[in-house]
Order: sequence, then C-alpha cells, then structure tokens
Amino acid sequence: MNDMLITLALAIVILPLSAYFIQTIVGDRLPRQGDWLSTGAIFGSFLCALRIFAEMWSQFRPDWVVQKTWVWMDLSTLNIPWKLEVGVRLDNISATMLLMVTLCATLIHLFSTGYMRDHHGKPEDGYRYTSFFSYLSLFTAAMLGLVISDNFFTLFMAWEVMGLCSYLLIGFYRHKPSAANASLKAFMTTRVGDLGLFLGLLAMFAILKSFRFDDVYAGINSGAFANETIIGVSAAFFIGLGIFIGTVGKSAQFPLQIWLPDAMEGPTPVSALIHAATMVSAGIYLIIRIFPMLEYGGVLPIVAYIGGFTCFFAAILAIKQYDIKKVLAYSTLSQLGYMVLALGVGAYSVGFFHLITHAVFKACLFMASGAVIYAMHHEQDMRHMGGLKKKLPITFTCMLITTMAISGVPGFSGFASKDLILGNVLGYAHLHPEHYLLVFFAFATAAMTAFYMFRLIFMTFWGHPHDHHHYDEAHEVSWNMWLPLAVLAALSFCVVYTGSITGLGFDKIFGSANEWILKLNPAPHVEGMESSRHALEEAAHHVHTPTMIISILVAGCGILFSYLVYGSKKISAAKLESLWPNFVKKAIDNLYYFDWFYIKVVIQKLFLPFSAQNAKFDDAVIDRVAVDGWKDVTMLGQKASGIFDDMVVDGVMVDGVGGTLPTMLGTSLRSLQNGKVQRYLMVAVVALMLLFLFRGVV
Amino acid sequence: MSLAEFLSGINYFIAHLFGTGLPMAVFSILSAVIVLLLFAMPVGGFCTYLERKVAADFQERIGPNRVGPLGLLQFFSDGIKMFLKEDSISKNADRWIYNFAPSLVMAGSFGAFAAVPFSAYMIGADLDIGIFYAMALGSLVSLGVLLGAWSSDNKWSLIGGMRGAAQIVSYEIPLGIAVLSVITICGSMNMHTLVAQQAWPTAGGEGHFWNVFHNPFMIINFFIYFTAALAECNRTPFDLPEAESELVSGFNTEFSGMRFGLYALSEFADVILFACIATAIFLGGWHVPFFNLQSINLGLSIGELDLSPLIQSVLMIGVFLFKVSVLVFVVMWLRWTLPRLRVDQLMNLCWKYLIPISFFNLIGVAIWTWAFSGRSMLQLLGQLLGVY
Amino acid sequence: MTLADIFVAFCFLLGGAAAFFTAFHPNILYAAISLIGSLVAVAGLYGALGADFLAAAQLIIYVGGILIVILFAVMMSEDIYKRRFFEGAKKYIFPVLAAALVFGGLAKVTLDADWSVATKPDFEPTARAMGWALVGPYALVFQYVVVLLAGLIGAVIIARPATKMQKFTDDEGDN
Amino acid sequence: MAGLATHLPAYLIFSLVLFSFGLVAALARRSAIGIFMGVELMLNGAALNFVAFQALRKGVIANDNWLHGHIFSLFIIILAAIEAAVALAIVLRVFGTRQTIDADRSDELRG
Repeated sequence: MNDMLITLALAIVILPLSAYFIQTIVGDRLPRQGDWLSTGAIFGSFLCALRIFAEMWSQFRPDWVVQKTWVWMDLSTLNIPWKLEVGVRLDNISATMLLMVTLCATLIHLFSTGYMRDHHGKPEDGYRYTSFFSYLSLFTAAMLGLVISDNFFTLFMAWEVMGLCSYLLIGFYRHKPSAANASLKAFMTTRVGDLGLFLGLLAMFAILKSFRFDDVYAGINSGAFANETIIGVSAAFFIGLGIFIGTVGKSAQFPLQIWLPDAMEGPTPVSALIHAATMVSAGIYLIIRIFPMLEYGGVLPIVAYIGGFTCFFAAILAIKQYDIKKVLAYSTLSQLGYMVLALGVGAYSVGFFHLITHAVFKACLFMASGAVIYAMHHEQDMRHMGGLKKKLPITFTCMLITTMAISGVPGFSGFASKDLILGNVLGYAHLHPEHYLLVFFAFATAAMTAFYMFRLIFMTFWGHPHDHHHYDEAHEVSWNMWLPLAVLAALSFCVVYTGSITGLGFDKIFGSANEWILKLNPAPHVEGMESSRHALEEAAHHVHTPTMIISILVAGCGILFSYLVYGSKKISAAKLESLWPNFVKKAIDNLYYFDWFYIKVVIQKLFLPFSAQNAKFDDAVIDRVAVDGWKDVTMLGQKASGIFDDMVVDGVMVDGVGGTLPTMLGTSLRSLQNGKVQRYLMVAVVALMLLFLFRGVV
Repeated sequence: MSLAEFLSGINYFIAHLFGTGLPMAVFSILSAVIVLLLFAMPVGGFCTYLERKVAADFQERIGPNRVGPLGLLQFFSDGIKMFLKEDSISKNADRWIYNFAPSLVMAGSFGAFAAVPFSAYMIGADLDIGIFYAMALGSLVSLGVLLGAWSSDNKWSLIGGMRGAAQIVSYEIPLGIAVLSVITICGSMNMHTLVAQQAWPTAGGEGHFWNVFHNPFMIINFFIYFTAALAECNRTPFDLPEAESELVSGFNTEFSGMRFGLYALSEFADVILFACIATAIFLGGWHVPFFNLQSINLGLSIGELDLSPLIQSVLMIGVFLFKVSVLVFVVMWLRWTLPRLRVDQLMNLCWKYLIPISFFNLIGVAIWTWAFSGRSMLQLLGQLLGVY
Repeated sequence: MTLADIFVAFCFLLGGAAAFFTAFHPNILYAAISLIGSLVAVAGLYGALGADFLAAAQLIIYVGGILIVILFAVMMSEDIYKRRFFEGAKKYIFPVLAAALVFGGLAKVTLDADWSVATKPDFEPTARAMGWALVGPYALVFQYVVVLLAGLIGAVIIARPATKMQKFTDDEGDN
Repeated sequence: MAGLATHLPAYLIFSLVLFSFGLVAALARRSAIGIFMGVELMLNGAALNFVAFQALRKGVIANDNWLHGHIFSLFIIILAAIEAAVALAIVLRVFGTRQTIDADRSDELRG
C-alpha cells in the first residue's frame, strides 16, 4: 500500500514533467498545439492526489505519514561524511497540499485553454501557445516536487525551478518592456531571499549532515543545535532566520514585497496559478516545514511582525488601486501576511488552514478577474468597467462568493480561517500584552479587506457601464473558462473545511472529521514548547466568541462602507480621498517609496559607488602599479642592462664576448612578455623542473 | 580476458577437437588464418558475385553466368584479375600513406571478426568486452578511408574521404547507443553471454528470446542500428563517399589492382560484420524459436571424443549464417530500391532523428529493464499465461 | 621472454618511434598520422596491463574520434599541398633542452625509487568493476563529467561562423 | 628483457618518453594543431602511468578493490575527447579570422 502511494506521489510529479518535455520538443506539432497534453497530465496528477488524499482520509490520524528515502550520493566509502538522501514524504500536510495544488492547477490549465486562445498559432509567427503550456507544466511539476519532498535539498531544487518558471511566465509577453522588466525584477528580488535560504540550509547541513525533515525535527529535540553558534547568534536562530528570508522573498513579505504587484504583467492564469494559489504559498509551506526551528530559535516574533505589517500596509495599498489585477495582487500580499502572522504567533495549523482556503478562493478571484478582462478585451482598469453583473452572470456569482469568502462573511471559508487567525492573534496578545500592535494590524486589515474587495465588486459589476463600446461587446465566457470558477467557488464554502454551515462550532456534519484541517495538522513536537503552545490554545479558545463577534462587525462595517461609497454612491469617493493627509496619499501613490528606495538608494547610492570604487581601485592600483609598474620594472631592467652594456661591457670587454651578453639579457627580458603561448609554457616547465630538482636546496 | 589469452585467442571448437596439447599460439594464428582466409575472404568475394546476381535479378538481367556453373566462380576470376592488374600509383600520390591506408581498412573490418560468435563453441576471441572491441576496431575503417583518400592526390577522392569520415564518425553515435541498450538489457559486453541470453525461454525463466523482441523500444533500436550500420559501411542509400555519379568513385578512385581489391573486399566484409553483429545482439545469434540447439545430443562419439558439440556447432553456424545472409540480402535489396541521400539530408537524419530517438530508446530500455527486472515481453506473456 | 614481453617491447618501440615523429616530423600531416602509432601502442599497453575496457575505449575515442577530427582540422586549415613546411631547427633547440630537463629529472626520480613491492597484473574483466566504481566512490566526479557536456556546446558555439552569430544576436535584439 | 611486461619502471620510462616528446611538440610546433597533438601525447603518457600503477602496484597505495587507476585514465580519455572538440573549434575559428593557425602569429596579448 505504502509503495503504491509513493509511486502515485512520484507519478504526480512525473506526469506534468513529462508533459513539459514532450511539449518542449514536439508540442507545436500536436493537435491544438498540445494544450490537452498539459491539461490531461495535470488532471492525471489530480486523480493521483485524490487517491492519496482518500488514503489519508481513511486513516484520519494526525501522525499519518508515508515516506521512502533513497540514497542519492554516498561518499562515506571515501571517508567523507557526505551522504545525500532524497525521498518522498506524504503526510497530512503534503496530501492536502497536493490535492489543493493539483486541483487549482488543473482548473487553471483548463481556464488557460480559453484565456490564451488568442495566442494560438505557429511559433514561427511569434505565437507561443505551446511554450505557455509547457512552462505551466514545468511550474506545476516543480511545485508538486516541492510538496512531496522529504528533505530541504530537493525542496530547494524545486524552489529554484519555480523561480525560473515564474521568471519565464511573468515575462511571457516579452515584447512588452514592462513585462520583461517585471520578470527580471521578480527574479532578482526572490534571489535576495534565496540567498538567505541557501545560507540557512548550508548552515543546517554543516551542523546536522542531513537535509531531511525528520532528521531536523529529531535534531532539534535531541539538542543538536543547542550549543552551536554562527557569527555570534545561536545556530537555530541563524538557520531559522535564513530560511524565513527565503519565505520573505518567495511569498513577497515586507520588505521584499515589491515584485508581486509587478508580476501582474504576466497572463492572468499565471497570476492565478503562481502569484495566488501555489508559488507564493510555497513560502508559507516552507515556514510550515521549518516551523519547529523557528519556534526553537526564537524567530517567531520577527515572523509575526513581518507578517502583521505586510498584511496591514498591503491592504492600505489595495484600497487605492484601480487596476483590477493590482487590487487582487495587493490582497494576495495582505492575505499572505495573514498566514505569516498566524504562523508567527504560533498558530501552526491555522496558518495552514488559511493557506488552503486562500489558495482556493484567490485562484477563483484571479480567474474571475481574468474572465472579466477577457470579456472586456483586455481592459484592466476598473474605472472603465461597471454594470457587468448582467453581462457576466456566472462570473459575477462566482466572484461574489469568493469575495465574501475573502472578506470573512460567515458561512464562507475565509471566515473560518481568518476568524481563527484573529482569535489566535488576540489570544497571543493576551499572553504577551507587549504585542498588542499585532491585534491592531490584524483587525484593521480585516476591515480594509472587506472594504476594498467589495469596492472591486461594486466598481466592476454594479452601477452603469463607463465604456459602452467594451460593455456592448462583453459576453459570458465559454464553458472551459467558467467551469473552473464554479468549481472553486463551490469550494469556497466553509462547510468543506469545517464541517459546519455557518462557520465554527455549529451544525457539525462530518462528525469526527469536523474542522479536519486543524485536527490533522498539529505542529511537530518540539521539546519544551508544549506549554506555550497549550497556553496559546487556551487563550485563543478563551477569546473565541468575542473575536467572532468583532470580526463579523468589522467585516460588516467594511462592506457597508464600501457599499455607501461605491455601491449607492452616498458618500463621494473623491471627497473621501481628500480627507487623507497629503503625505499619506503621496506615499501610497509611490508604493511607500520602496522601489525608489531600492533603486535610488540601495543600488545607485550603495552598490554603484561601491563598484565604481572597485573599478577605480582596479584602474589606479592594479593597472597602474601592478601591471604598468611591471613594464616600468622591465624597462628599468633593460635600461640598466643598456647602461651596463655601455659602461661595463663596452667599456671593459670591448671586443670580446661583450656584445652578446646584454643582447641576450635584453632579449630574454623582453621575451617574457612576447605573447607567445609556447614561450610561456616553456618557462613554466623549466621553472617547475628547476624547482623540482633543487627542492632540497630551496 | 587477458592479453595472453587474447593473443592466443582460444578457439573453443579447435581446442575441443585437438585437445590442449599444442601451444596456444599456434591455435591463435590458426584461428586467425581460418577466420580470415576460410571465412571472410571467400565470403566477401562471394558477396560480390551475389551482389551482381541480385542486381541482375532486380533489373531483369541474367548476370554473371560464364565462369563456372551459374557463374559461381566469377569472384574467383575477379580476384585473379585484381592480383594480376598493374598496381599504378599516380605521380603526386603520397606513397607511404597510399600503401598503408588499405591495410588499415582491412585491419578494421577483418580484425573485428575475431569477436563474432558463430556458434556456442566457435568464437575467435571470447573477450569480456567483445562487442566494444568489435566497434573499436571498426573505428579504424574511417581512418583508412580518410588517409587513402587524401594520399591519392585527387580532389574527388578527398571529397569522398571527407564525406566518408564525417559520416562514419557521426553514425557511430546512434550505432553505439543502440548497442548500449542491448548491453543494458544483458548486463554484459561479452558476445557469448549476449547470445546465450537470447535462448528460447525455459521453465526456469532462463533466456529472453531474441533481443529485438525484448521490448517495444528494441524493435526501434534494431532499425536504428541497421540504418547506422548501413551508413557505417557506406552502402546505399548512404554511399556518398563513393557516389559514382558525382565523385567518379569517391575515395578509392585512384586505387587499382589489389589495393582497390582490399577496399572493395573490406567493404563487403564490413557489411557482413555488421550483419553478424546485428544477428548476434539483436536476432538471437544461433538461437531459433521453440527449442535450444544446445540441448541436441545424438550420442555420437569417436572413441573418447564426444561429437555432439560438432553437430550442434554445424547447426548453429548454419542458423547464424542463414540470418546473416538474410540481412546481407536486405542490404543489397536496399541498394536497388532507395536513391542516394544528399549530404545535408544524411547529417540531418543522423543528428536530428537517429540520435534523439536512440537516446529516447536507451532511456526507455533502461526503464523497462528496471520496471520488469529485465524480463522480456515473451517472458512476461509466459508468466501471464502461466506457461513458465 | 614470453609472448607478452615481446608484445610489450614492440609497443614500446612503436610508441616511442611514433612519438618521435609526432614531435619532429616537418610535415604536420605525417606527425598526425604517426600519432596513431603512439595511441595504438598505448592501447596495446593497456591490454598488456589487463585494462581491456580502456584499451578498447582508447581505440574508439582516440583513433576513431580525436584523430579523425585532428586530420579534419589539418586538412581544412593548413595548406597541405605545400608538402614541406619546415619549422626550422632553431625553434627546436630550447624545447628539446626543456624536454630533456624534464625527462632527465623525472627519469632520475623514477629510477631511484624503490619499486620492489610489485604485483602482477591480474587479467580479470574490468568493465563491470569500473562501472561499479563510477556509481560508487566516483559518483560525484562522474556527475561532474556530465557537466563537461557544456564544453561540447561551447565548442559548437565557438566554431559557428562569426557572421551567423552576429545575425543571431541582431534578431534577438529586435524583439 | 625477460619480465618486461611486469616491470613497472619500464612503463614509467615509456610514459615519460611519450610525455617528453609531447612536450617538445607542444613547445616547438608552429601550428596550433601540432601543439594540440603534443598535449594529447602528454595526456596519454600520464594516463598510461595510472594504469601501470594500478596493475603493478595494486594495493600498495590504496588498499581497496576499486580500479582507481583505470577510472582516472577513463576520465583523462573523456577529458581529451572534450578538449579535442573545444581546441579544434578554437583552431577553426582562429583560422577563419586570420587565415593561419600559426601559434607564433597569434600574439595579440604580447606586452
């Protein structure tokens, strides 16, 4: 049975991977340019994932795990303690992730067959339909490979492949300079995070001699990291922080968040797949996997503050956006911040819960926005939309459901997970009153989320059309585009996750399986942390009911306000805007000056002068002194030999052998730099041999 | 397999007949002479006759019919003619290389015969790396072609020689990879082992029948091998090095007399060699379907000497040579069927099709071998039906 | 004085003489051809030392591959019909001295050393053992060798005619 | 001459001969291909050394059954093959740009 599961897990990765290879090689010649191949492959993966999930469900216990490890490279025969093991690990987290990723990816592939139809054509004419699907396949394979890894090594490999795919897909419209720049920006920014991840992993391997999750958890509990320090901080802190920096880059947390909004230059299915449902989740997944290290090394407060701050300030930015995809991009940032915040306060399974629910509804939101954009002939500005409710009924319904989910309306999945996060944050603040700022971040963001998401709905679907030309042409999208929306929207009801209709605590339908995500995914055991975890659980339970009431109130206020401003237009948006202080407006318009800071300050003021200094040093010192100086020395030598010739030889041994010696000296010195490779080689050989022969003497 | 053994290249068959009393060196020389003179030379010569007959058949002519019955001795008279012809060397030719090059070709194509397993008891040198050895010696041919072409001081020759060398070097890659997948299946490079594994499956699960039917990839592989081997022997449709309508006679334009004879002979020897290797590694060597020739025992003996190896050997050699001659006939048949390729088409075929496909096949074969623990389709079928 | 001794002595003589011609023959083509002699002699010595796989590999890669490529390069680049291009005895003076220095020094070290602990070559098949070594202790090195494939790709790019490369980059720039 | 086949110094001196002639060719040949042939000779000499030590001093240096010497020789052969490809590509390129492969005349780097 276990072997079969492992085989299935491998098949999940291999199917899209082989689809990628086939697409790359012969994709153009296949019927329909091979989109069915990628879609079919990922659907096969979905079926496999479903089988694995069913197995997990039938077992239904927190410690269910199936893993198999192979030795990749074993150099212990040469007395080098280097043994690299790679393997597959299936536990509740990865089984759930696999199902989520394959489901989202399948639906997004299906959606892409409709959305990318304009790109259908021969590659010779510049159409890249096949490339698009092959990249999607490669990306999905990498994400799935990351999920089934049982060690940080293959996880890192898949991580980097995803970085590459992200680069390729963001810059898919490569004729657009903005897209090309955005792809480069995304790649370079995540690279900063990857450096941290890499350092963290190296440090971990140096101490533990293993990359496997199990070994890491066991190492933490057995005190392998207890007395180690790296550059003055404890090893666990260093490793945890390094790996968390990787997450910061990949999941676009403050201060490396700048790439995600720009990444919206890519095609919308890509935004849905990569920048909402899966790749950015990979960062969260990494935190989940390294969670014991963060807890043990004391990195969690940093995690919590970065998450909290990100979710707060991204929400503010989202309020001011008019590009429909940008709104969603910032909301993604904000929701990722929520997850990081949840993990930071120590709510392990809650963070994972929100990861899953968010991936589902955000994929749906992105695809719905894609459908809107497609119907509006690639118009993305919300100010030109409006009144689309009648034109796109299915899209509207799905988008409304998922918007309610993200805003935290009771009965939808976002309510359940977000409510738990808020509860945990509040409980955490009860335990540690000095961290009350986090509570403010969390609740303020909840209100703003409801506000800006309904702003999007009202501006897009309500009111009167602003652009009649586009409006008249708009029509409901074809089945392969609305079907994915419908499926994901159906999964945005919280009954799927918590087993109750309204949210938490009432009407348990699934019996023991109710709130299965929380039940199945307790944090890995860490020595000495049980008491604080228990305390948090208690505190969160204690504030459960107030939290729920507050969060419903807050979300309701946000929706109401949004309706007043953008739905019924009772309050003028322009007037409202004028109330904002000027400097805040300016800061938001400039995205808090982050890009400005990175480009003007970090790169231009810091790196460029540094490299200029380097160049100057190279020019002045190395070139002038070392290189040209050698010429001077040589010339001096020649001059000296000339003087010697004149004075000593010519003067002393006028007609004897005197004529030959300086000539030979001059020639041999000059020939040191005659540019002839054979001469150099000969000098090297002779010198080596002399050194060798007289090694006793020298 | 050591150098000492290699030099004394044991011929199992002769050793069996004469015992081991005589010094090994005599055996080795004897076996070399037997292989060369008694097999390769006459068969190579006979092939020229056969080729002319086949050609005549295809063109509805009679072909050679004067010398001997049915013109069977034609090749003999051809040989005499070649020996007696004036051995001319053009004035600007590079004499040293000119004299030396044909023997390189000769060494390449005839030396490899030592590793061909004609029967379970008759193999020139039962090397551990038999198939690899055959390919290594085969690589001398391209050198001989190139040098001979250059030394004759003739631009047609030079063009032909360049084409020949480029072609042989290129096609060595798909050929080698096709052979590599056979090695993957059998886990050995020893010719004897390679053939022995292709017996009809027995109850104990021994033998997986002819490699060409081992798995779907191997069928493709056989065709790749066959195509590449055609190009290696400069046979139509890959006879660009001696394309008579473009290059007079290509790399051997200037050669005459027995030197030309060596080239011509070794070309046929090459064809036979590749047919032999194809037979041995893909078509099961001496094995026939449904039973194992090695189990035949008529109980005949002369005194102490058991005659059954001899009888088996005769049968095996018959089966082996039958398969070889079928392949050789296909080669001749192709000559009168397919037109010659252009140079760019030739290279495209190799680099864009054969090499990628052969790599794909290699991976496929490796996966098959791993997944089914090396069992062939036939064995799997047998297991499924419960026969074995 | 066994057969193997005669064979080894023959290989020494052949290899040495061929190496001499490779170094000193005025005609580069003859030098290349006499290189065959050295390579074949080394292959024979591999055989005599019981390295059968290496002997065959030496033949197939050096003689069948590298030498052909060398001959191609000679024929395509030099004016080979100019039969003699005498390189001048003068140019040989210092190299020969340097080589003599190397030879003398290393030969002295070789002959001074104590080689009394010696084993006989065993003529076991080596291919299987080498295969295991490549996936055993040398796995890492073997994987790095695969990286050398990059070298081949680089060679292809270098050998491409310059004009075509220019065109290629121009095309890219337009996008 | 008896026992030549198992006499280690004989092999070493022979490989030294190959190496030295290779060195002469590499240092004195005017044409880049000649230099390259010299390098090939030197590589061969070195590779022969490895195998000779493996065969005739087995177990003296490394006390295990891996064929270290053979593996090293194999890597040298592989390396030589790739080196041939790269070197001859460079030769062709140099010939294409300056119509000669004389190493003495490719001396733009002179000081």
